[in-house]
Amino acid sequence: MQTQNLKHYLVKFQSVIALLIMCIVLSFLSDRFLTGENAWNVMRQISVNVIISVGMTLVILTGGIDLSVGSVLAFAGAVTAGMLKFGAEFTDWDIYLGFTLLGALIGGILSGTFLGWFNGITITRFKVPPFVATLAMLTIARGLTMLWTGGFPITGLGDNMAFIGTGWFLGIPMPVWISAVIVLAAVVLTNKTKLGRHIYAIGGNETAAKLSGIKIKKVKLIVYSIAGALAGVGGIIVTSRLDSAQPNAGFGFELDSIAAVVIGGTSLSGGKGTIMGTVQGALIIGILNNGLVLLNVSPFWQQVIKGFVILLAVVIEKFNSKED
Amino acid sequence: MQTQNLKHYLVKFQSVIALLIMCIVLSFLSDRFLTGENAWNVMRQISVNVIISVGMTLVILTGGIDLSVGSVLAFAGAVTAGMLKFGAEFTDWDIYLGFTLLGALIGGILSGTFLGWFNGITITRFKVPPFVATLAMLTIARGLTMLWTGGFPITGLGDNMAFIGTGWFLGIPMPVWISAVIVLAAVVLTNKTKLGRHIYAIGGNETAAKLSGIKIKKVKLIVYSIAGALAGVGGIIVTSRLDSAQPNAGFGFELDSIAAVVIGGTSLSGGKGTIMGTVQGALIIGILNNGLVLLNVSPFWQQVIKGFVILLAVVIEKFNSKED
Amino acid sequence: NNKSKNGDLKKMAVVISTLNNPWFVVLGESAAERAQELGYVAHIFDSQNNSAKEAEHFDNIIAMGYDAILFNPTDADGSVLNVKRAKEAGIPTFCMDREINSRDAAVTQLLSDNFTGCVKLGQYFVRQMNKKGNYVEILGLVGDNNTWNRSSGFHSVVDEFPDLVMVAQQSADFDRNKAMDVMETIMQANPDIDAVFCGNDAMAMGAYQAVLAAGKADEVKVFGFDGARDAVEGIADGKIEATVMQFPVLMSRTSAELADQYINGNRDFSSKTPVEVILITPENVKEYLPEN
Amino acid sequence: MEIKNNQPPVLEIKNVSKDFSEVYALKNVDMQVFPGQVAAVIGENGAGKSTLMKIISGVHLDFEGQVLLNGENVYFKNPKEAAEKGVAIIHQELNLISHLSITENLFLGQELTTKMGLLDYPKMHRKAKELLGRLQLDADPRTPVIQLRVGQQQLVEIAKALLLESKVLIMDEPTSAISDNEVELLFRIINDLKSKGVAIVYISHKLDELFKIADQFTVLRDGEKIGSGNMKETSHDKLIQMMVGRKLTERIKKKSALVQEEVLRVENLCFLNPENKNDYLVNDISFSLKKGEVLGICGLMGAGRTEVLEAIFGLFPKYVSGKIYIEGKEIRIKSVNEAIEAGIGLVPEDRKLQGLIMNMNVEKNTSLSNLNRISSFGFIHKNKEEELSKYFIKKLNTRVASSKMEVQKLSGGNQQKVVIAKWLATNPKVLLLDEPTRGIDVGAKSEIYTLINELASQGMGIIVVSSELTEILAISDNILVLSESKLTTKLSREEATEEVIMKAALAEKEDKSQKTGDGRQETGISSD
Ligand SMILES: Nc1ncnc2c1ncn2[C@@H]1O[C@H](COP(=O)(O)OP(=O)(O)OP(=O)(O)O)[C@@H](O)[C@H]1O
Ligand SMILES: Nc1ncnc2c1ncn2[C@@H]1O[C@H](COP(=O)(O)OP(=O)(O)OP(=O)(O)O)[C@@H](O)[C@H]1O
Ligand SMILES: [Mg+2]
Ligand SMILES: [Mg+2]
Repeated sequence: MQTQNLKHYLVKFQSVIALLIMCIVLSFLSDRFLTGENAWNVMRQISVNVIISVGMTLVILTGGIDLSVGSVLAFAGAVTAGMLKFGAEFTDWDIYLGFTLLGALIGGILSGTFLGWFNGITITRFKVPPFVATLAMLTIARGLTMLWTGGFPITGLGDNMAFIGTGWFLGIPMPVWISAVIVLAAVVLTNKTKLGRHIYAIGGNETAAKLSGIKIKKVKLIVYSIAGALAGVGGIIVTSRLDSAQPNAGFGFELDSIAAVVIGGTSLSGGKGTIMGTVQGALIIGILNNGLVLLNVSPFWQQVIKGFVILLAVVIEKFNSKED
Repeated sequence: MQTQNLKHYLVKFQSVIALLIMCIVLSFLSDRFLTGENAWNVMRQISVNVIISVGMTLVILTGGIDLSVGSVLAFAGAVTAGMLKFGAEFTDWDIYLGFTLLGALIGGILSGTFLGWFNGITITRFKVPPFVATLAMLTIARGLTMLWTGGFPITGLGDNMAFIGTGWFLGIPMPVWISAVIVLAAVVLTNKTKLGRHIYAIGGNETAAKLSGIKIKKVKLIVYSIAGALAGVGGIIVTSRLDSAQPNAGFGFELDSIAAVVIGGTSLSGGKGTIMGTVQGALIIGILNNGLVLLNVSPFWQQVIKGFVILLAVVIEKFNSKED
Repeated sequence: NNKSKNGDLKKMAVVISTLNNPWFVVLGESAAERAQELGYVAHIFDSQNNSAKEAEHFDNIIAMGYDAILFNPTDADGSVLNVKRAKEAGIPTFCMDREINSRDAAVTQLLSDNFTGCVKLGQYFVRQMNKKGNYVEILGLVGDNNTWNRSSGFHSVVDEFPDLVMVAQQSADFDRNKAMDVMETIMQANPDIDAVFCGNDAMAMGAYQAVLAAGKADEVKVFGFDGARDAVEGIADGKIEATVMQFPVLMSRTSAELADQYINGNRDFSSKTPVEVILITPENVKEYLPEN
Repeated sequence: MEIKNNQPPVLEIKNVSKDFSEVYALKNVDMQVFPGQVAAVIGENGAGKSTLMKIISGVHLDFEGQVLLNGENVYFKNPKEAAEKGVAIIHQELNLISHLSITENLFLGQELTTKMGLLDYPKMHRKAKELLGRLQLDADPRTPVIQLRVGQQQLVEIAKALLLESKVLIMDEPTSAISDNEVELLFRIINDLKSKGVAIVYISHKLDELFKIADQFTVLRDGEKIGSGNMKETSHDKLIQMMVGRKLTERIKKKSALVQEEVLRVENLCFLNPENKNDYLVNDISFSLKKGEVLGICGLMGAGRTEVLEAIFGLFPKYVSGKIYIEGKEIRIKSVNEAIEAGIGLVPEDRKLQGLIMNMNVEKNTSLSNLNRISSFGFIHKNKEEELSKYFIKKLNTRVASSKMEVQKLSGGNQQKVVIAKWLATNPKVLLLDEPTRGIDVGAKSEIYTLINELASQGMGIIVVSSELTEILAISDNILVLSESKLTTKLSREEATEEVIMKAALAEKEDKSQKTGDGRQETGISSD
């Protein structure tokens, strides 16, 4: 019973082990690695990936996937910046609406939520496979962003906006606060709420979930909307950090995000995985990126090494959890 | 019985319908669309996607995925070009090896095969999920390409090499010949051979396949190697067409390729789908790209329209096959 | 004196927008090379055309206490905050090739002016075309401001001539392969094209391959931008009509030298240091062939 | 025959029809269910029993006819609504989410929450524990159901329905995966529910069970109601005749054609538990099998019967030790392939998960383990393949529209025949059958028995694992009884009776509980 318990804990914290090994190796290789400053650095750098990966985790837990997060992020960032800077003008009615920062933020998040909801609709109502539906949204949202910005970045958003991405609060960077709150909320959502149970159930066995009276469509719609909303939050942070909404922001983020989720132990077929696993996955990727730069590895070699370390991290995890 | 048969045919050719609708609409919108010349144009343009998507189909049929095709393509192209142009020099032994075109081609394909085989090894022996294994290879192969080329294109490969990508034979462009031969071989492989049957069986139900005595690991290893080899062929064609091996060739090809497979009706969970479906999927994407440029749609709108047409194509297919 | 307080060599960071394009590889490598010649440790950071990635690099560079940054920004606006942060941390930044929209953030900006370069190219284009004909424009990444700087420089001249008709304007993402595909298709829709203007040389080479394959190499004039090696050779061989040479090596070596001067106490820099761009045509191509 | 009853029915079905794209699954079916009584629904595989139940419980929405609950016309839009109105169902297929815990599965869709809207785990665990106690399922409610064996999962499924405290409880083959021990337990629970006035609709292919528990019956054949009445007024044979529309030949006891030639010998077979190095799933088992012998293996749920077969079949070579001889020659089996080459075939326990590629057709499933034989240079001869499957369709009397039909569209019995055909096609010397008649109707069952006899008489050695004692007793020449992964008794057909077997099956268990001082009695064992 005793050894059983120990084993249980080892398995539970398997991905922490991969993480620890990485940290130990890195702190031997670079004395810069284990400094407080660098720690905040890493945390701030991964915060956007963590935020969108939380949404991605929920989506993947239901057995779906969301390839559109990067584009939705760009769109929401552009909407926020546009609203903040130019307001909304309806020339036909001679109406001009200015927005407060809060208004613009809400607008940005809502626009992300809307695109996520649209994903949900195509998936649940029109039965388009999630991969195709969100792949289509990947190009649609990118196109919309280009149309909205005309291909030019929107800049000069003011200090208040900049605070969200670059400010500190109680000694902790704002993006880290935001991602921490979102992670906490998602942990509660997945572990302690009905919706969370239903998400796992749908991913585990959709037929069984349906027969148990779970409203599959509604749950999926909510999940894709959440993913969109969180991509929106990510877009706001990216925009704020750069003081500029870039039309090609978030390019390729979907792969980083899915990588974080999968390295964190969530199964792509759904029903199995945790938010904290995803956070660890994002940490592994973030620390890896940080470490390779700290060690001044040449950019070409970085890619090769990064690939092998990701492989290694997953193999270590597997090895630990083999007994499962 | 009669109506049954009719229905059967309708379902069988469901994705052809989406294709037909697209062609009809386009030929009304542009008188240039339905010309023989443009037809060859489209076929030539999709040939590389068709070739790598054949490999992708096999991988997806086994229930896996291959995100590394684009990078492997770039690597194989660079290897071919490098061998052709510089040969292999072993300064330590004072040996210089020049390569014939054929030698270089074989070298390129073998290098692709090797990377694919490596994917297979990490997946089958180290039990890394295909998504992660090939994601790692995506960065590894890109890094290797950068290292091999130093970040510079290798150009000036000669007319013989150029013939592969730009030549015509019996009135048909060479890349179309090559892709046609590969498609044909793959159709035979999937429909007529033991290996093909085993691929479907593994994707359909891996446990049952194992209990039926199928060597899961071996089959997967072969399939990922084939995918790598075909990415290699694709790399050679791209290189030949441009008379230059670009280190960033094939960037983002994985999504195009998976899109072709999924739009072609192959299920991402494996066991269901056909090579011809994939060809149709690639055609849908290719015709769409071609049509939007022919109509000179603004690049911003192109992305939005492309997304919606892909959605529409899949919805039409679904609608037709509902009766199934 | 190139030693820092604890005796290590001083360090320069070279932040490059992307290493996925040989032009920038040259820019980055020659900057690093020159810095090393001057006795510094130099490291290259690849922003992968991603402003967020670039911001991460700046965080790391600041944390690691570099002494200067030789910077090729991803974006004129999106990169400003990064440079400001470095400035606050006491690290001077020298912009290369691409501009940032701030007069005082960077110590100086060494720029080859995309707009002006394309104005020159446009003027040559008009002359070669005898002020009339159908042409195609192939844009780079539509979300990239270089794309638009080049495009608007070109159009500021060419749009004055009503007989020069742009029959198609499409994007090929600065990619050789995509440019070839796009050009092939455009030629299907428009059989009589006289010229194509491409936002960089990679796309120009791709467009040339398409024109060549269609057997129209003699009819269609191809114009590029960058001064990439194969494009310059292409001009000498009569494949490409003209390109605009930027001098990445000159620009990056100069920026390393200026950074060295700054570290050694010189504070006298103007906010912009223009680096000449030169129109390359068959007349002057000999001087710029790689052999020379 | 009409059902006589003084009470009004709680549930009434009138004129219900249902078609699946032009194929009728039900035609004008009527049925009545009374409070405090068990109504049995019987019929061959594919007769439409499950379909009818799915209509009642709100799974299938488009059908013709009426469903009346307490005399009122009802139309459930989904299973949840049906449950809320008091109609609960235990589906034929297991419908559990494997990675969720027992508690989470039990409360799925009806979770208990605290005032803050968060899940109230302590309360749910408590209720779950209580319920599991009632079913004598000794498992922590926090255990993920994937760690339970099929039988235990079935019990969880039953518990899930009990939780609803419904007025009408539908049980679609609840006993197909559990052994006699648990069946007894279930019956006591059913009796308990009956006394509380709950109406139960009960589907089973095990007719003996029905005579024990049911009050009325309804027989379906090809989607039509053939008859109904009180159980007391009918007999085994009458029911069978109604179901299949013909008289079944009595179960043939095979002529003992035993030769002494040994085909398989197993010595000291051990199977180490991959998760626990101190535990054996199969502990030092030796036996031998003669040509033409049918060897039955029985034991309680979890006794390790499946593992014996899997160990022989080379599924877990890393964890298996011991010697295996085929026709006197020792062979080392390190993979399924080698087992097949050595002449062993395994018809696995779960045909859906382990036996068949559900979206492949009959032909391709049949040939899956035999592709070498029907191909040259790696190319499959399609006509040989078709021939092969047609031969077995005929030989096993498999009911299919064509050999090109996808197996997922076949009824359970016919699916099972396809799995058997796949292994017969490999021409095995030894055939291992794990629960070969699970969820199969009497007609198909007797056909499979006949087939087993026939194969044996042709000289094949056959091992059958089954949870049904009557089945084991009917077909085996010799019987092995396992208990707690050890072999406790070997019996010949003459020696074997249900009492002897049950006693042997419990041997180790009792031994253990005495040793550990755990006084908990294994209850519910009664043999009759
Ligand atoms: N979803 C479906 N689509 C098409 N046909 C179906 C479907 N479900 C059931 N059928 C068909 O309806 C008929 C009745 O099936 P049903 O499952 O009700 O049989 P059953 O009496 O429960 O058989 P068993 O004893 O094997 O469980 C069968 O012919 C079956 O093939
Ligand atoms: N998935 C599993 N996880 C943990 N233990 C298992 C698992 N499967 C089997 N076991 C263990 O193996 C033993 C034998 O199980 P097995 O399923 O072979 O029994 P069986 O006699 O075939 O019963 P059944 O009627 O369920 O098929 C059990 O005691 C159980 O402890
Ligand atoms: Mg049924
Ligand atoms: Mg068993």
